[in-house]
Amino acid sequence: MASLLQFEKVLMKCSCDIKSPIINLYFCKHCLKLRCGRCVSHEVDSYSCPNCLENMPSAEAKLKKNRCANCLDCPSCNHSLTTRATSVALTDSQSPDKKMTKKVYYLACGLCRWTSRDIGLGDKETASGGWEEHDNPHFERLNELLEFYHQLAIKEKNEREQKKFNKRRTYLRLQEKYFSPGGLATRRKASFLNALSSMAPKTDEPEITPVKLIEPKEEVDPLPSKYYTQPLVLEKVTTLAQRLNRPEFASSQVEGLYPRHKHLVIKRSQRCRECEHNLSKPEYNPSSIKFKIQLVALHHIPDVRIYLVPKLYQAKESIVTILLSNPSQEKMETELEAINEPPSTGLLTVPEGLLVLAAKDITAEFDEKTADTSEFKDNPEKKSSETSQGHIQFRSGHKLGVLFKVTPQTSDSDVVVCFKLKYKYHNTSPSLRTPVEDEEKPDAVWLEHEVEINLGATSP
Amino acid sequence: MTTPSQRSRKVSQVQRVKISPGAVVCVEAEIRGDVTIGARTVVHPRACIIAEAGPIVIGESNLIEEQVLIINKKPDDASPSKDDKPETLVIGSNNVFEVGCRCESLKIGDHNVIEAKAAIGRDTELTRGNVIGAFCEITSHGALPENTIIYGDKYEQRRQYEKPPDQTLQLDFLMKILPNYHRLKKSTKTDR
Amino acid sequence: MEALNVVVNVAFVLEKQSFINLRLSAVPDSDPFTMPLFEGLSAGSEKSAVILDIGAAYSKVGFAGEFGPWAFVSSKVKLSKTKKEVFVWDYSSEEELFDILVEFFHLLYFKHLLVNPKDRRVVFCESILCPTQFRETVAKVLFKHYEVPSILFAPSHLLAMFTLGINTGLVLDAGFSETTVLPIYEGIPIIKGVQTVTVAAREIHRNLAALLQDQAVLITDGEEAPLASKMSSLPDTVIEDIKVRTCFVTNINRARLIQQSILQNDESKWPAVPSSVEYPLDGGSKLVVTGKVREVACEVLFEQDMEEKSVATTILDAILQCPLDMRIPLAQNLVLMGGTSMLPGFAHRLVDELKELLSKPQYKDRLAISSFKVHSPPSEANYTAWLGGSLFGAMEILSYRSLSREAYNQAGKVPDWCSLDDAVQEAEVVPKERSSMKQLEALRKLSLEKSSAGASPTPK
Amino acid sequence: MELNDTFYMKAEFIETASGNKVSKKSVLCGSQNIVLNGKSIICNDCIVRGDLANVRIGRYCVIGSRTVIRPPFKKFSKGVAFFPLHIGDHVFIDEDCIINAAQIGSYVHIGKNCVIGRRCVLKECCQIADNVYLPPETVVPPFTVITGNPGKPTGELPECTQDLMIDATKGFYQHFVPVQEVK
Repeated sequence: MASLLQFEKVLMKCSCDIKSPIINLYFCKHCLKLRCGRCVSHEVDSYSCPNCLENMPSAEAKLKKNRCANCLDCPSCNHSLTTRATSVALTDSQSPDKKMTKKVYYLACGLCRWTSRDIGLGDKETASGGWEEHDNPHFERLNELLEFYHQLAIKEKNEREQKKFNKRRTYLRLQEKYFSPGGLATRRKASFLNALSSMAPKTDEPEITPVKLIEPKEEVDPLPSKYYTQPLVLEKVTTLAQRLNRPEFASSQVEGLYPRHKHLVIKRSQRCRECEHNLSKPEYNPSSIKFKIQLVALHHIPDVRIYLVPKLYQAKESIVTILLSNPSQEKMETELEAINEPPSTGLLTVPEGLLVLAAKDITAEFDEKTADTSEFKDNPEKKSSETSQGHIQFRSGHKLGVLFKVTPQTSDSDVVVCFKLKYKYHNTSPSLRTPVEDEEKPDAVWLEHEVEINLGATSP
Repeated sequence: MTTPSQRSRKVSQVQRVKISPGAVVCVEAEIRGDVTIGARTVVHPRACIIAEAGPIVIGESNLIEEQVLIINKKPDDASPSKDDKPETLVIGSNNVFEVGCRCESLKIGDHNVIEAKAAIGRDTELTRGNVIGAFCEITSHGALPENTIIYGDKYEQRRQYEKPPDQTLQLDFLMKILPNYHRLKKSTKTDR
Repeated sequence: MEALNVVVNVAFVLEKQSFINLRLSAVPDSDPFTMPLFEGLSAGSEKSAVILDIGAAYSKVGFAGEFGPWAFVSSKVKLSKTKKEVFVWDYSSEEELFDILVEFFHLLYFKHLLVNPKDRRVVFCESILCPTQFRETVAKVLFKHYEVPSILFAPSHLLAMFTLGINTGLVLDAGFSETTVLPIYEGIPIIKGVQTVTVAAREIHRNLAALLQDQAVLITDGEEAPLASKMSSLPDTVIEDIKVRTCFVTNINRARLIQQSILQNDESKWPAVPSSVEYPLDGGSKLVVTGKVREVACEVLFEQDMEEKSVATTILDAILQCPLDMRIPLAQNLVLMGGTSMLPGFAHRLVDELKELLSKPQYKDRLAISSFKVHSPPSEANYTAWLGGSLFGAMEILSYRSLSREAYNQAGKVPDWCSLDDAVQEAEVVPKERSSMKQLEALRKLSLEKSSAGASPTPK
Repeated sequence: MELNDTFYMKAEFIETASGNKVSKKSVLCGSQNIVLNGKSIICNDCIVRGDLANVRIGRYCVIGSRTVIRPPFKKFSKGVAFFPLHIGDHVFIDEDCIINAAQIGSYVHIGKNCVIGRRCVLKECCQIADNVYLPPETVVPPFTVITGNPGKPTGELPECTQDLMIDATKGFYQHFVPVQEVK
């Protein structure tokens, strides 16, 4: 929906000097600074399957290789597979006349219409399937290697422990290392002896079982003659994407494609890098759109939107209406200050003096009336709007339309204007602050952010 | 039910819609020209069947959903010679035309599925068990091999091992409920 | 006895790598001084390391101790700033690379690996000719932005040896942008022997695109026309798909006949042409990929360029650079890796080419080799290096070999095994190797220049 | 950007007591089975198939021109059924879409010319870009952006999506103003 409201037109500068739309910013209540996705640290909060929306604990997620235990993906097009039930006629071997039907299940893809029957996988009797899993074709060999390196590592670790122990007392080892006359050769011999030493009774080092060597081959299989003689059926050859889906079982033929369990997704929480407080922490439930902690900027700092832009002409002053809205339930004092330097491409004059935004009335959200400006005309804010007379276009609830004078100084690029948005921020949730902070910080502080507005191209 | 051979003997000027008994055609469907609709075929409201350049013959047990356009269209470069001998658009049986698809193909076999917003060109022939995925526009000339599936914006193709399942149950259901909500076009008496 | 020997040798690989302070041990023996005791002890319960192999075209990511990568993804990322998708290696400045890597690693960690970067060590598989700027930026992003505890920069050729349990071999890596050969003897890379040609997948793609543009026929709505008259170029993804699904490396006899046929402009000499394929581009047009194109597209690998270099000559040239007594063991231990080496018929053709080259004057008298033997690693060739990283990363000694964040923050840069300013490293490097390191540095520059001379500036 | 006014011919729309605005040019089949919870807008030439099964559309929804809302069909081993289709509150469906979903949560934005396949489930706060085909039985988790054909998750929505959708759909309703036909 960001596209409908065109948030990318108004950018705000965060603490790492990157400009982002307000919807992508967080406001750290503790540091009182704006943070963007780059200046927060992201953390994995919870795992879930994007298809069945079931949670999975992190240990289990790792065990299952980040994949859902139940949902499967189509090996052909990666869409989620669905289990289809069908009944097959069974002929009883004892009484062939008696017909029986049995309910069986198979997997089918709603996009490319792949089915588990295509690759000759037998139908299952239960809906949950229990579809065969494949082990890496080199499973045993790889385990051997892993075991072997494990032993070597243990050995080296022990040696290091030993050395460290020695070093603490004397620097003998260093001497040995740097000043041994044989250098390389001696060391090699030493390690050779070391490895053999497992046979010597004096050593307490664990025995290393050697990994068996698989001899390299002199004869390499030639290309099968079918490549030269047989016609190629394109639909039967797998695409690279299909192969890379399961790199360990890369099959060049579609018959060799097997379904794969659905990859999990995560919910992330965001943390302020400076004060390490959470800026956003989602609820555990994968379907929930609620947050335990949510310090998005939109809820805390005044929102700036373009309301009305007339046709802009180069070097001609135009009046642009900008909408400021107050997200908080207390009235908010704001002040604007134009920044007429690059990347700004237009001369900007902003309303001077204090602009007071009325408090956001959440009950008004349910009010049937579309606009109730009259109600706020009588507000004390009226006084302040008088001070900046002529700059206020209208007032509607917590929103305030102000007039900017813009003189575009470009004809070939978009007109961009920059200003500083200053506002008095009230910390509305004192519980967040420690007593110490309470003493140090007043209830309300003036904050400022740089804002950049893209008003679009000039007319010729 | 009229067969293509009978059809060609007819004079094309006589424009009338023939609906076989057992077909369910909603009044809100737009049907123009010489169109024959076979038994057990269901035509949803707001479907469009237009026999402009020649007759259209639709077989049995087809499902034609709303916003579908089946058109026997004059080729853009229609030469006078073609007008002399109007070609018939023939659709077999058990085909599914999903919402918003467009079919100009002159020959559709049986058990094909044309998914939502897909389009088939005049010179493309669907044989049997073809599935044209949503948004796919097929205009290549000639027949698609049986059980060919085309899907996605890259027009990926694959060959299925069996034809897509029949929609018999859905047709039964629709034939039962559509008359409750819609006025239907009357079937023509088969007096031949 | 043979088996035992291997143990000794492999044990020695480990020793030697730390000894010459190759990148497998970015922080060398200085560790025992700084490393607290508990770190070594807790290694067993430590979370398995993340293994990253960022290729020019595809990246392989997963965890230590796993037998295959968990994700095999295109090395590109959509930048949030420009909304454009860019290849990781397509950068023009360090700042740009930093931004690309921040977003790319975010994708890898939070979409594919689903773990917190802070929690896990990293094994980064890199080409031996990886530009220093790239490695420095990777370290900066991982340490500064993602705060990983440690990184081990591991040369991919050496890692391939780990998958086989051998320590002498000639490793050929045919990837996307270049083919690199590195002889490794008794665990020591013979830097002098590094050979590289910028002939790999990208060159095949270029050749295939040119062949198709030149010869292919496009059938649009029933009408045939030369492709060139309809489209100025085919998308890269289509070219790649055509290569993967239809092309193959023909055998040497047919290749010779084809060469003659082209040279003498005599069609009749061409061997029986394989079948052609109609490749659908969309719903309306099909591209006819002729048997000739299918067969000759990959020939660029074995055609000698201006400097009489091809994929095959790199192997022989590499061997030539090595001392006499190493040559036979190297030739008897060929290891082929990289996606390009998975082309059907590649290995067979390579060995035939090597045998034929042996009879050529420039090698005949200088190489006393009569046969070659090829290893088959327990993996598909496109993730062999990653698998080596996984096996290495699973060892408890990973922490000793890795560059820790503290060390990085102190030094402010990655200690290069080529830079000799570090006192400890200086003491450890065998003087003899120094000249070869300079050579490597020169080679790196050369390879950079070469690849930048190509169309796309992706130096890997 | 604050939304601009969208004008409609007063004669072309019916406004119900609960504030729904339904175009007379749209086709609501089986209207007794269609529930609009209020302040929803159904534009010209929409087709809502209440004859097949119940359709429930929440508050502040917008159904763009020529969009088809069609309860999904499901085959069982014994018999068949069309499933009811539920659409939450503050859902914006752009023009020329075909909605075959089983459920669309609140605060969902579906772009122009999309096909949402049979029995898809769109959770709250997700977005479908323009020209997307979502294959049958796809589940779209919250805060996901789907693009392409076939639709794949390619992005994430900000945490404040709920606020934005409320803002946008309410804004749209407020700015959806009638004009009298000029005679």
